Amino acid sequence: MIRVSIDDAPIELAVEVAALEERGAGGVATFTGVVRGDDGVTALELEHYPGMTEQALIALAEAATVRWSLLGVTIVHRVGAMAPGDRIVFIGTAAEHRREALEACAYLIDRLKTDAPFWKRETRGDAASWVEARDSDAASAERWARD
Amino acid sequence: MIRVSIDDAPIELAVEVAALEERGAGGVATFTGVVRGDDGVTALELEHYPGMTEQALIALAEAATVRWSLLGVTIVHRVGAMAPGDRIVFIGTAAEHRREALEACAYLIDRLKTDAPFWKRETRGDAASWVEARDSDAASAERWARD
Amino acid sequence: MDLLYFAWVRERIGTGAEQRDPPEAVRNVADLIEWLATLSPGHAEAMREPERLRAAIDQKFVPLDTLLGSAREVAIFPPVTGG
Amino acid sequence: MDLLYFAWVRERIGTGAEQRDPPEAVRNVADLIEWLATLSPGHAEAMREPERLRAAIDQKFVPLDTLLGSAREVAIFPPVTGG
Repeated sequence: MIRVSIDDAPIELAVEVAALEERGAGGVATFTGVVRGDDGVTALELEHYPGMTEQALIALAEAATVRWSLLGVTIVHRVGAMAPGDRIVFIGTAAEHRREALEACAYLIDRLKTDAPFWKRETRGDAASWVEARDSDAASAERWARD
Repeated sequence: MIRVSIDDAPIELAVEVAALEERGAGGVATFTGVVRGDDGVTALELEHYPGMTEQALIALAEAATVRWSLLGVTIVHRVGAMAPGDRIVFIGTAAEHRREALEACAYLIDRLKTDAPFWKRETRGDAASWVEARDSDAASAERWARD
Repeated sequence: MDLLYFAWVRERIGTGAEQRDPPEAVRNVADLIEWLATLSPGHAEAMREPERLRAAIDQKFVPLDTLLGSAREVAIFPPVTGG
Repeated sequence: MDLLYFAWVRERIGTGAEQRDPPEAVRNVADLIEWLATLSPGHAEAMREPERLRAAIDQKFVPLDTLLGSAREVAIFPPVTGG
């Protein structure tokens, strides 16, 4: 019921959702991150830490299944070269009850932002720069900390 | 940027998501409700209030765009005869920031459950019965009430 | 006045739509439900438990104590169960 | 010890992986960063601002004051920016 994939091929959203729907759940929640081109970004390169990345995503998915009653969890992250409009990340959760699917989906994308070893480099025309981590991401992840 | 559809044809999830992704957003959140067959349900019939239903869904979508900064909102509800595994409802939101997309998506499905004139009739073998509204749905919708 | 019925309300009455002219004494939706219950055994069965009924006036949900005023279309139905 | 570098740390050092044997005095990750800075101008540039660096020991994120112990693989990188 946990599926984790790190791949340089485009993310096949319809295939991922169909697999979650087949878990027999009443509800499927998804979040898809898309490369934006509105601030002049012409290309995006995603670096990751092979070996550690997959472990980190599996640990995240397992943490979600401990916390919520889920029938399926899918985390797909693209790596390598991407263009505006491409999907970077897909999170999908299937559950009997919508609240569980929705909360787990929000949890997974918040935690993925701080707990998985990926680094983005944006290219604008001739200039490339590494994306800076945002304090707001740490705050969003912290929101899910257990008391 | 608001799309509302009430139709007896199957919900085309990939088409709906692609349209939201084209809004140029950084993130797309979705919730899909699926007919469950695990408690013996063999068929589901969805009745609605033509005319009022579309108004109610547009009003919901507009309320979400007032409350969150959204680039796209899609609400598709199927009506008529369905079978286990079929999609009943699709909610999709596109936003620059993931938090807005995720919260608006959760809001829309919670409010749709109490604020839109749909009625479900389940068939189990030879017996049909109207689904009873759940107190938990009213509580979930209330969660979003403004102070 | 156009009356619309949905789900088991419609089934018990035997029709989804009818035109009726309630008497002057029928001021709000609760009065209307009480009056409709007198029209036929089917109506009586449908209106038997007003606490299980909800209503819309001119396609907006309203509480049962809402005055009918110049309502053109009143719908009576069980609590909604979509999504 | 296998050392891995990512993102601009990798770029400044000029390689993504190397083997090094730090001296005894290097007890924790912060010590390691300080020592690595002495190895080359590229290392110095990469390690210049330790507060902008993060680390993993044997593929688990750790704070910079974590003791190296019997670490086989240590990775040094900027804060992550996936998703």
